[in-house]
Amino acid sequence: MPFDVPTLRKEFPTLQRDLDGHRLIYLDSAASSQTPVAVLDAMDRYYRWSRSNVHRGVYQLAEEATDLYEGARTKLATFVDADPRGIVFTKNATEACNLIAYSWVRRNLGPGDALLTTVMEHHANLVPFTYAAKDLGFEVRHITLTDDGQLDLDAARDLLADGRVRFVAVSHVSNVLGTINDVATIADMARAANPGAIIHADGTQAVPHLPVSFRDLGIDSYAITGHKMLGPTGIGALIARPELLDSMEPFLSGGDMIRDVTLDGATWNDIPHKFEAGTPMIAEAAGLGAAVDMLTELGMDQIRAHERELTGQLIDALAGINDVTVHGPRDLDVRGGAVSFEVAGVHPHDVGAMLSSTGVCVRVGHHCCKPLMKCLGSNATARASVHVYNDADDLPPLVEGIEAARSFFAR
Amino acid sequence: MPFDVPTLRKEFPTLQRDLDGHRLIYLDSAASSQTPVAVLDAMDRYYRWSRSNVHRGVYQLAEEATDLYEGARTKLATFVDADPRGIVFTKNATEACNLIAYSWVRRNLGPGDALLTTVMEHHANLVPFTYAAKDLGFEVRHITLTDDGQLDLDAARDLLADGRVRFVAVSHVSNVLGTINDVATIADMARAANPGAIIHADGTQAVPHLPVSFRDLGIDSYAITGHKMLGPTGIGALIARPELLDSMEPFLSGGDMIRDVTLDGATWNDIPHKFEAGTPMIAEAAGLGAAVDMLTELGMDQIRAHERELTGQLIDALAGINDVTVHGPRDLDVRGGAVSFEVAGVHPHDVGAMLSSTGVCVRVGHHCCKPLMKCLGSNATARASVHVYNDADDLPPLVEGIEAARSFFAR
Amino acid sequence: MSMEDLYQEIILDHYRKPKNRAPALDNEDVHVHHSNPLCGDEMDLRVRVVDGNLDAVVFDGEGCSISQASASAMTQAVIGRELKDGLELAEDFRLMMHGDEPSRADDLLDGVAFQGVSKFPVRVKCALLGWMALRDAIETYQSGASAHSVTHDD
Amino acid sequence: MSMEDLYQEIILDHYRKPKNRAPALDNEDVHVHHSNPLCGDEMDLRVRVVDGNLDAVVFDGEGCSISQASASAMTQAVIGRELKDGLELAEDFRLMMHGDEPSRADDLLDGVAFQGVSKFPVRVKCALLGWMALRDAIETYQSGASAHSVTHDD
Ligand SMILES: Cc1ncc(COP(=O)(O)O)c(C=O)c1O
Ligand SMILES: Cc1ncc(COP(=O)(O)O)c(C=O)c1O
Repeated sequence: MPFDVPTLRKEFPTLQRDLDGHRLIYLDSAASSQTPVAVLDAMDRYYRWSRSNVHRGVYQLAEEATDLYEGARTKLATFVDADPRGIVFTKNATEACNLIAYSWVRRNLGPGDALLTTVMEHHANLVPFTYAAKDLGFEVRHITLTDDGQLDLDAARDLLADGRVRFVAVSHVSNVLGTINDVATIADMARAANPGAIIHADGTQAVPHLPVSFRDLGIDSYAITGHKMLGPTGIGALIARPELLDSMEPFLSGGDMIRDVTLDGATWNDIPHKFEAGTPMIAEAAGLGAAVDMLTELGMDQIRAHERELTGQLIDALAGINDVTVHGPRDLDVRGGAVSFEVAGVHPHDVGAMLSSTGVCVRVGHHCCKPLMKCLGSNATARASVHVYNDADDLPPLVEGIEAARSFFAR
Repeated sequence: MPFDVPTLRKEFPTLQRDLDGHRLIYLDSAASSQTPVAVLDAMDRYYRWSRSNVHRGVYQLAEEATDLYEGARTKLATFVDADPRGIVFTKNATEACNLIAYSWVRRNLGPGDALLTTVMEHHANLVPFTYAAKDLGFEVRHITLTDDGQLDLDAARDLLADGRVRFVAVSHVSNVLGTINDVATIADMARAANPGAIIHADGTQAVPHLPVSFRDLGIDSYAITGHKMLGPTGIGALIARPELLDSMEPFLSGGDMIRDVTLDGATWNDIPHKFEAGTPMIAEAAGLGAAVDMLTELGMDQIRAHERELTGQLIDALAGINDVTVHGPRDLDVRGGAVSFEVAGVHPHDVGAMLSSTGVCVRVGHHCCKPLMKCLGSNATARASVHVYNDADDLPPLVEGIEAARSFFAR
Repeated sequence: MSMEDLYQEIILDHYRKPKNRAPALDNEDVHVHHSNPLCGDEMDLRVRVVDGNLDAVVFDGEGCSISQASASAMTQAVIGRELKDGLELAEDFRLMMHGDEPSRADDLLDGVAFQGVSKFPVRVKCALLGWMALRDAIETYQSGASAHSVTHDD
Repeated sequence: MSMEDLYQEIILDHYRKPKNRAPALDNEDVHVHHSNPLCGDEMDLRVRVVDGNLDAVVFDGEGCSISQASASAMTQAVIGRELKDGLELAEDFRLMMHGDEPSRADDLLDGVAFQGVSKFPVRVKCALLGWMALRDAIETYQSGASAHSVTHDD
């Protein structure tokens, strides 16, 4: 049984807002999700009751704060089916991708090596690696797309064939096309070509919407971000195999990540602490823990089923408008709820502004995926994306707004 | 006129807590300060009213969120007397120190060069540089202490004399000794020896307690952290001369920090955005803005005057107990309100635990300053530190707790 | 955020029937190309100078209604002006976009209709695109060159 | 957090009058040095083995009351035991520190007084220091070596 969206919506304060007489219709969860009261309460409890720093405090507040923080790690580990020692908290998914880029890629790849990524990556899962390539002289290869916006696995096989690919960075779910990539198969292919290859996936758009088992994906590391999964801003995580983390040199250094420090050097703490330098995001971790609780309670299978159905309705509604092109796969089995579209003759900025005037929030632009935009032959698209609090009632205002933009801006 | 502490205390929810019948006496602000209701409200307003991502959104929520975020930057710039284009938000002070270590030190220093720091640095302002030295082979030199816990500027002059010091990392205020270092003079000395030297200071313990003008310090960069200045966890900043930032390559890369991205490379956005990759700490910035407002309203001169007097009383109270040694300068003009002490024959853990049993929160351990501990000939100390919400009423319970620990643990 | 603040009728007229929009210009003295990679706008501006005056100004490009309409209104406001005067008018428009009252409202002609755009920070750069291209074209001409390409920041 | 949970009278007795505390041991077979840089605790443990039994165990070091008292109680509980039995008892103590009921409460002697420490996560490693040193000493002996040095994590 799907959950009751109108009731659920009451848990999200910003959605109660009225914009010039229009109900706020939030279709931009792929950029950032709304935050439920339970998450705000969890952060508030920390600030109002246990406000102090974590680790090594001998007084009660400090022990409570440590329990909140480490408890969130355990919750997240259970949620994504990973080892808690493999959960490194970061400020966002971008930092998580940079962590693996600095601590593994930059310390292992050089001339003669290759890194494989895709043309659909978010800049977060692309630029840290091309930047490293520029400094270190390894080659970057890109998996291209099939006509329906999926990764071309035949092309991937060719790119892997010479065995020089030592690192793979691939998104689990595209924030523009919605495509759900078969990360496990790509990992198998990469290891078949080079058994030592490290596979990193960007799970930012997956974890909020699909049941995810890090163990079952069979990869080495995985980046996620809190603010897209009903959690607060300012927290994300790198999820990794503990053995990989153990073998890596630290990235950020400073307090809390050391075992011993002398004037000239330092020895590192155990994982995951070795990768968490400085005072961590304590309130944010407590908030993320509460977000994970809520997602678990709603049930990731139920969430996926609900969003799958709604995404189908969204695509049908958009595709039914004259002059509207929808990007990404039509097969709902391989796509999540981020739906990019274009209105012929109307610039996405104008579509977005028109929708905004009736309280409909969509994102317009390149969505931090400039190489993908180029593949689509486009400078920018509009994108509507759904989450647990959206339902079919949100679609008519979207369609009406687009129709209005068409007649308003038609030349 | 000093402000009214008992009234002010009501603004801090955790301080209202009662621990087994004892009033909570929080003397650990050097680890993390309490957070006032105004800061929690500012974050709540974002989450409950304008929850969305920043930058480039064409709808109203996104513009509000952007205003909150960029408004916080302006507030912080005014507060520390710096150019807003020189404010880079980070997750904490540790990340800020790593930023300058990766984007400047690691790209500029090598064999034959030297970096000057001090024996009193927090690991955050030391390990990123010794770690870089290990990778890149430059030399690290350390300013030693005078008998009263100040930096030995004669020693500093000698260390600078050969002109090979190209980077200086020094704390503005010590988190263990309380010493206020004369950063401006050290900067002058370093530039006299090598005009191109870059001077970086750790302002983490200064900005919450003293009036600070980044411009007047005459340095190049400065690290601070939100959670010690009445702000939330999960936010800090590197404050830097815009020209220095402009000349530096980015550190973290990904979304929002780029101008253009192709499959093989990227061009960078303008400062400060070039250094802020990914979704930023939006709620946290809003909270930090409110914290800055509160500090400004109380008046940094008043805060300093209040804490100066209270620190004097604290030192006198501690020094009056038998077998207690107080570390750091006695001259209140050159010291802030972090007071480390030791009780002969009683391990700091036992002092801390005993104090905790009557609601008094102090920190015990090495305070992330292992090299300094070694200089003090000690493995660990206890530390009481004050902030705006402390007053003389907090001292008798501290003294009684220490006395109790002495008689309880005396062998 | 009301549509009327942003999309005044004058703006829509310029968007629907742009003035001085053309892919080429006879006897052109300067051609500048401006782009904004972050929103994908592209603008070509061509200028012919006669006796120190902006004799002809044409634009071409791709972008949202605001950027296209603003460029159109710009050409009308500046054609026939001395180069220096064109620069001053561009500065007046720029300040207006940052919230100031325009000091030369009459000279901006339809350009004043864009005052409301200043309330929409994300769109300010759209309205400025044509004007910044003009400024660049004049400065390029003054420096003795004939072509220039600029990538704008967000 | 009550002082009584943590500092039971038995613990304080061991702290004030430690048993088997000595800087040296005649005919020692193994000497291990354990330190915890994060709280500065240092522990030297010396063991003499006779006929496969822990004939003598002495400790010396610096640290808080819990670490010193726990090491003292440990020596009393293990002297005279077979090496394997000593290892098992160390494991029982370790599990107790992580919240389990001790299965050999009687054999732990005064060691059971430390059960309350498990509620104070920061202090658990203090209580464990001596026991971990013992485990290391036995394993070092079994491996044929006579000295070992270990740095513990937080
Ligand atoms: C002097 C000093 N520098 C740097 C830091 C690091 O701050 P954060 O943990 O917020 O990164 C601290 C506090 O822990 C400090 O006291
Ligand atoms: C697919 C994908 N990866 C990575 C990111 C980066 O996440 P963050 O901005 O939280 O670092 C995003 C969102 O912006 C995304 O959609």
